[in-house]
Amino acid sequence: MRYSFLSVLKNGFTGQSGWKPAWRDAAPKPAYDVIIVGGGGHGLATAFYLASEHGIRNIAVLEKGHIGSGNAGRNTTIIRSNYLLPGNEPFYEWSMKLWEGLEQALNYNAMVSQRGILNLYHSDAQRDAYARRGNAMRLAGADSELLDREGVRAMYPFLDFDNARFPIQGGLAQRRGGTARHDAVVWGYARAADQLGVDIVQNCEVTGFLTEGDAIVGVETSRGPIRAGKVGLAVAGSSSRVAQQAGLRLPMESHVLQAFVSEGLKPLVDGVITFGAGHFYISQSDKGGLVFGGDIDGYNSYAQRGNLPVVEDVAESGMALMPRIGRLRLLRMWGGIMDMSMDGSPIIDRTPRPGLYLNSGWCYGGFKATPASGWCFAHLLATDTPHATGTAFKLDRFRTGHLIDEKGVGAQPNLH
Amino acid sequence: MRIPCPYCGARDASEFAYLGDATLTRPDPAAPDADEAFHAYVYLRDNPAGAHSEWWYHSAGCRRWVKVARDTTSHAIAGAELAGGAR
Amino acid sequence: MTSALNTFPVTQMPADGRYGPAGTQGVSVRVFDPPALALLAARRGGASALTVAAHATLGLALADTPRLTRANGLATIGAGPGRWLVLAEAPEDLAARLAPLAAHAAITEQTDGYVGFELSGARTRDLLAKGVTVDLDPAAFPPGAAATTNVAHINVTFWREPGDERFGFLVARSYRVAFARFLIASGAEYGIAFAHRG
Amino acid sequence: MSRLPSGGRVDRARSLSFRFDGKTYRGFSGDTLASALLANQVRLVGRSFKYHRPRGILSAGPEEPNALVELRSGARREPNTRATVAELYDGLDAASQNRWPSLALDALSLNGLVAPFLGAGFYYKTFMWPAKFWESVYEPAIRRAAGLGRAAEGVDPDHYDKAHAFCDVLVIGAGPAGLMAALAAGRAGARVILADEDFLAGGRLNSEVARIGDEPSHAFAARTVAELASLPNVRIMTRTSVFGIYDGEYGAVERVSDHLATPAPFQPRQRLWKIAAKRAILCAGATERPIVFGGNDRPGVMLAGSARSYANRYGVAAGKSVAFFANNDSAWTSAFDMKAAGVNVTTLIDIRREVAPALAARAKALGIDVRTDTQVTGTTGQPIGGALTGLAIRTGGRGGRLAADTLAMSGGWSPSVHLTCHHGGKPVWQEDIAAFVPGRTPPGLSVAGAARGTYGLGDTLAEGARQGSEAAGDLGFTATRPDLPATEDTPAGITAFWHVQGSKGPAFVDQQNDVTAKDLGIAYKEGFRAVELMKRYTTLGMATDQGRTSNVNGLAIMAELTGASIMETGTTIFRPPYTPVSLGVLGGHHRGKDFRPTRLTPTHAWAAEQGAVFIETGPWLRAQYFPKAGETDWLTTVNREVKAVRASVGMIDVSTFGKIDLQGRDVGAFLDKVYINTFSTLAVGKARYGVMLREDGIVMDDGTTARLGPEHYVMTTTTANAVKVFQHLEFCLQVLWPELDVTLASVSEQWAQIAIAGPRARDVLARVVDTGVDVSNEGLPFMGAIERTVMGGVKARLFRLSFSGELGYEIAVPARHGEALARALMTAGEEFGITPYGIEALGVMRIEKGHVSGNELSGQTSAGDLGFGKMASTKKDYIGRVMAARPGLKDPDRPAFVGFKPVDPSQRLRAGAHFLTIGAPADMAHDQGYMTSVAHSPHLGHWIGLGLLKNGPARIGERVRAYDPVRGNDFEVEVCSPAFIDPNGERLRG
Ligand SMILES: Cc1cc2nc3c(=O)[nH]c(=O)nc-3n(C[C@H](O)[C@H](O)[C@H](O)COP(=O)(O)OP(=O)(O)OC[C@H]3O[C@@H](n4cnc5c(N)ncnc54)[C@H](O)[C@@H]3O)c2cc1C
Ligand SMILES: NC(=O)c1ccc[n+]([C@@H]2O[C@H](COP(=O)([O-])OP(=O)(O)OC[C@H]3O[C@@H](n4cnc5c(N)ncnc54)[C@H](O)[C@@H]3O)[C@@H](O)[C@H]2O)c1
Ligand SMILES: Cc1cc2nc3c(=O)[nH]c(=O)nc-3n(C[C@H](O)[C@H](O)[C@H](O)COP(=O)(O)O)c2cc1C
Ligand SMILES: [Zn+2]
Repeated sequence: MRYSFLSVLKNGFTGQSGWKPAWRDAAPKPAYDVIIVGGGGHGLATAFYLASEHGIRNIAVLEKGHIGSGNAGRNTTIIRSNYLLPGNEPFYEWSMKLWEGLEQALNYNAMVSQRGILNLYHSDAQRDAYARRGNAMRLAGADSELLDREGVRAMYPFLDFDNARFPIQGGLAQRRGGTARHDAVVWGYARAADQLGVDIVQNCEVTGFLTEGDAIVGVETSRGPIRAGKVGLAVAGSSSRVAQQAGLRLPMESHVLQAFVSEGLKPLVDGVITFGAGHFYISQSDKGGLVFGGDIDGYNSYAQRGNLPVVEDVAESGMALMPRIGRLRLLRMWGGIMDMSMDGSPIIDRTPRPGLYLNSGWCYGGFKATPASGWCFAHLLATDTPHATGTAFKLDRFRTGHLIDEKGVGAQPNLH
Repeated sequence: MRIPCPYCGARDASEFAYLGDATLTRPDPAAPDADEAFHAYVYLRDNPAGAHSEWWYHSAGCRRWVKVARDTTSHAIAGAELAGGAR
Repeated sequence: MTSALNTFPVTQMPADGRYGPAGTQGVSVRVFDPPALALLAARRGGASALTVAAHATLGLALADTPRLTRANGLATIGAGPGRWLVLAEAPEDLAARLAPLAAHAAITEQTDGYVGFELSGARTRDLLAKGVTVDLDPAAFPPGAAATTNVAHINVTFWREPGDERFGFLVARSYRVAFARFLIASGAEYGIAFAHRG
Repeated sequence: MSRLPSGGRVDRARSLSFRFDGKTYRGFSGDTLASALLANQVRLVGRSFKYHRPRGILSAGPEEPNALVELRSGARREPNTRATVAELYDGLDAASQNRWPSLALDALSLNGLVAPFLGAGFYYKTFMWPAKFWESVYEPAIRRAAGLGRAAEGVDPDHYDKAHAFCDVLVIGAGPAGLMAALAAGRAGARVILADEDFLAGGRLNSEVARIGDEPSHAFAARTVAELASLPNVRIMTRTSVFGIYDGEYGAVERVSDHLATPAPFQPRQRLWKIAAKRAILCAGATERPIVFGGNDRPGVMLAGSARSYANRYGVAAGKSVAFFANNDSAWTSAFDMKAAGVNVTTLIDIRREVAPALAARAKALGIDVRTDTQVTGTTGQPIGGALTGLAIRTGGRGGRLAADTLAMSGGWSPSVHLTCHHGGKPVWQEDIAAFVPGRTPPGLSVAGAARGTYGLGDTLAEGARQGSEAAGDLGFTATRPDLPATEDTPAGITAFWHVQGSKGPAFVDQQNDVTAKDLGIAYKEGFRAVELMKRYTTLGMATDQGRTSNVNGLAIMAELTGASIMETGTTIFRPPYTPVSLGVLGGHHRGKDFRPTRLTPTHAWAAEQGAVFIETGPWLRAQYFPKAGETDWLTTVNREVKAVRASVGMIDVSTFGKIDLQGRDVGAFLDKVYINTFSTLAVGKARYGVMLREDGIVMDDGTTARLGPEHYVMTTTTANAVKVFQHLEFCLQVLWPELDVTLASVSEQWAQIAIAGPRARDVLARVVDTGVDVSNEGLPFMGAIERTVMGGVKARLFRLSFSGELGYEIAVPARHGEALARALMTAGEEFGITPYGIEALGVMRIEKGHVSGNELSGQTSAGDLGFGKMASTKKDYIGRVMAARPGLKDPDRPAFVGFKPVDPSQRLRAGAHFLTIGAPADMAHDQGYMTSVAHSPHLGHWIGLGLLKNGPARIGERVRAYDPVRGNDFEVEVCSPAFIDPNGERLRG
């Protein structure tokens, strides 16, 4: 059923009685051409683009819980393409372009909202690093602006310009950055994929792999074995656990990242702001909650919850940056399990097991990648060659030394 | 999270720096397969959901590396010992 | 804002005097330069030999726990396995005095590395609760107990002195003003008196 | 007035004045804002989130979804404050929110008219055409209409604190269960903390009239609190909400002075407690549930137990004529209590066909009209403000009407299981009480009283006492259970019931977020049936009350739709905080300049005297430059400083470098393992520049290390990496090579270190060293390192090193003497015009000299990239060697370190510019590297730069484009050697 002005109007008059399930709650079939494991944004986008761009329709997305129950449903929704390194930047810019056409492509309002992102800098060295990044963005066709202190003040006069421990000197702005409504992205892809015939199978946990020799030919699940021509993993924080079932050890650790939302408020923060002298980033949802986060907790965890030191660190940074939020209240905090790769950049590649493909290593930044990740993973699954913008995301780059280390902290996931 | 430092007693995890998997051993750089072995040592991780042996450095306390047995699903800590034995 | 921190800059030690509401004084702080201070670190495998030698030559009882022990004008504070800070009560050539231990330990001059803070008064523990993540109940942290830890993002080594509510702190010199600010921010509520080398 | 003539725990002798929406009222000490408003017959208090429906006061506690106000004003404005827990103080000023122009007449209440179109999820289906209208038209309108209160207008003026507490037993909640638990553990001698978020301990004992032993419940509470207060091992913390259970600690917020107009001088507003408790007992009570029926959101519709609280605790009648609507016995007791307190209770409507005969008889005796087998199907209200005037009811199939200005409803009670879920525990459905009770609890936590589904008063007291003594007993205390006083039995019969089918008007499930039963129907139809999907699609339970009064009703309604059981349907997750917590308190005093501690160099005061401008470098404040009178821009100053150094002599404090003393037999061998070059062969009295890698082959840090004795080295690290390097070295020693005899000591704080540089540096040095110290070229040759005395007996370490490219020394003295050394050097150098310089000039000179620094040590560069390839020893293993040999790190196409100068010397170079081959398109594929550092070289008279360029060293002399669109620059530069000055080092060795 298409969403249109008319359909909304009609249902208004008929007591909202005409709506149909946004996607079918499919039962698994015995075999598919392609199985995508993981019903987060990436898995669903992959399925959608496999169907819409590559004409493959016999696809299942297997999700152990309900779709969007992983990181897609718990992230701070920031989208941007302000990356630095050549391996990354064109890919994220491609993602940005896909965001820009997403609502029309999906016939779903995912509230992609380009209200801008501003990364603050507090020293000359940081300014130059942002200039380097802003220039790299321009080289990739993205927009970027380097603002001075007054430029920042004009945007956000309520930041602490007068008494800061680390004075704000300026910021790198990407006006096309912003946020998208996280759950709606999941639902929109699911609905659009479903309409192209994709089976979305919830409450179906992959527990092992069907093999023929070295090759992967399907999966064992909590709802029985399912065969497949190809299997693609898009299980984010669970990557190591699932890959381990195929005998693979990944360059990955799972860490917890917390996020926070305040009570609802009248508009205060228009776009996204990131603090450059601590770990803190903030935006305001359309409902009015300030959505913010900071650093990962810094230890391996699958617990989907974090601890107070990071909560305090985030609040300290928030208060240092915008000291008028002291009387606002934190409403809820939660955690997600991050697939922290060893250089902080993702992997979209074949694996040593024929028939098994991997999409992971998104760290705390994969929401913005959702469209392009799905696009590139679909391309790889359909053609067995990497998409042009994702060629650097190789699994063997750690062996060859072609790392994509934006932060320059090396093989230490908790520092990325 | 409070880490039971064998020397200092239980302290908040924020006093420690985390390094991760403590089951890894630095390979012999002279071995013929040193490239492979170092790749595995530096990059590959079991990353288990459950019991995990891991390095924490008590940077704000005794400055000892502490090997902590912790469950990554519950964060429960089963024990901790100092690296390298007593000095 | 009624914060006492507004009364002095982040670049200067607070002036001697009282901070907080009139009429109350819960905590007194005395700031001092350690007369002499060194780090004694046992060499590889030498901890027990060092303990024996320290006892024999200087009468020092080096505890293998974070404790403070005193003998012959010296206090030793366990700072880690095989590591002790040795604090002299009066200025002296500590290096010379510790020299007999050199076979078993690395001795590193630290007299200038730290500034001392002595805290006392009825509300001392209430103040310290605001930064110290260690249980300071006398049952858990009796006189002589010591700890190295972070207080309000500042690394400190501290111990409890005998008698009522008296604690000694060693704070890295570059952090002394920051630590003083923590004390005043946390103690002003109870009234805090501040004095240098009092 | 609706204040009852007597009764309540308010202090009628202390009358307080307060304002709401600009009007002045009076209340009593002990009131909440809500009780005081009710006492003044203010019923319309707020507007709902989506439809801006008029709302009143639903509850008397933290579960309140409707009565949210902006408390205080200006920089102290606190939006979304629940009137039901805001303690009244004299001068309190509150305003309604989410309305315009006024609370009674709100323009956006028109949203209600289009409500049929605004069902759950409507956003997702619309606002897509035309695409660009989203950011410009639709979204701004949605954002303005959404939200609730407004943020404060300025910097929060109050002070906040954080503190740690330790105890044996933490008791959360001071109702009957908590009081008994604390008493049992406290009498046994355990260290007990009893925390309650209320300002009055006692929980429901203050709200319900019951006899405990021979005293009324509230008196029992007061007496027990007094006994607890007298025990030295018990600490009672009222106004303290335990908001979260983390690993090994409980988070709590104490509202130290929120009940005052402003905090007393030096008093914090709130305090964050981090409580490490060996055991905890959760005695958090239970929350009453509304019933879902048409028009159940009118001002005047209230929870029954809350209406009872108003009567008993505050001495306030919730209305003039009060009807009840319930499915359980507790509402009946509430009705009787209220009647006894003097409230006009008219009718008891119960959905049940039969109730306990004793209850019916009691009602009859009190003259209350009883309607069993009856449901409320709709409400009527006043035209303005909407306050309740009457009820539509249905008995069996027959409809009817009743007049009432207040409806006290009860759908049963939900135990406050929140905290038990913070470690992932899932509540379990208990059929007989129609409620979720705690499932697996966090380690060390047990649950007692209503929070566990134990509703009888006697049972509650007993359970609290038992758990208190058990907890103490487990911890080794000898505990006896306190005697249990006799109590009246409280009937708790219930028939599960969620919503009235076929009722008129929107039937609200989540009142704050305006989620109706119909919205749940839409979610069901569209497939959002899993509770978590239902929550996210409808926003049920996502408001400031986190669904305290709505979650169970919501999932029960969904369970009805799907035909699954309530247990199968399950709950959404409770997450911290249990109750919203201010950001101020979580930040404590770490804000403004105290966000992070400031580190001061040993010469800070001296530099300040010299007029230095300081700059934050990590935690340090360092002198950036030293402007002289008349110098108007920093470049003039820096140029002067650089020239002075190169012409004569200058000085700078370099104490911020990390300094590590290494002692032991194996230090040389150890350094060989951590540096790419060799140190074991270094002669005593000499220093060497070293580069260390991470194990992945990338450069970690650089610096000089000197050998002071056969078994004694001192290493310097960069300022930024001091901590990281120390930690790395300890890892190597403790984990990788514990057999090595090496001990480390950080001496960064012990030594003040001042660099002097320039052709006259030796002359200056000669004047501060003590007699007999030979600092001649022979006595202290280039890269020499010796220990001597200066300034008349002050121990010093003298190094002949240079970062600037000039003849240079670094003099380290014990930190206490740092300032004296600075002054002594100034005096000694006066004759040569010694010039203090800051880190800007230092940066200029190192760039002129082509030394790498932080910008080049980016964690992305290999030794080869930075031109250190030849330094790497091939004769030994060292950290990073194997991985540095990977093809990706050996690739000749990697950007490598070179210098740059502008082709047009008037051009200003900028770090961060990218390099492009001339004529190549400006795109990523043609990116050739970037400029890492730039400076204006007074020596050369133009800007110079350092950078990383593909194949750089082979391209010296070539021109490339320096592309810097973010600053509007795009011009040609010439690739050159990074050593702009004295490439052969003659100055150094001079
Ligand atoms: C708190 C937080 C904040 C974040 N903020 C941002 C941000 O602002 N911007 C940004 O770009 N990114 C952000 N991220 C990162 C982003 O959310 C993730 O990188 C991204 O969502 C990961 O891809 P995904 O959506 O496919 O993952 P997920 O949604 O996690 O999808 C993986 C799915 O796999 C399922 N699964 C796992 N194992 C199995 C199995 N064995 N069988 C079947 N199914 C399985 C899981 O249940 C899950 O639904 C944030 C993440 C978190 C946690
Ligand atoms: N008849 C019924 O159906 C019924 C149902 C429920 C309760 N009750 C009655 O309610 C009473 C229950 O006693 P109880 O002791 O279990 O609960 P209580 O409601 O009397 O006390 C709970 C206390 O815990 C505090 N609290 C809750 N969460 C907190 C937190 N996170 N931090 C700090 N404080 C917190 C509350 O402020 C309150 O004072 C009994 O009198 C019982 O008869 C009756
Ligand atoms: C962008 C964003 C906004 C959110 N806004 C709210 C909110 O307004 N109210 C709320 O209760 N939770 C909000 N949440 C948090 C969710 O309730 C939930 O905690 C989160 O998605 C993680 O799921 P979990 O807690 O069920 O594990 C928000 C989450 C995100 C990612
Ligand atoms: Zn320790």
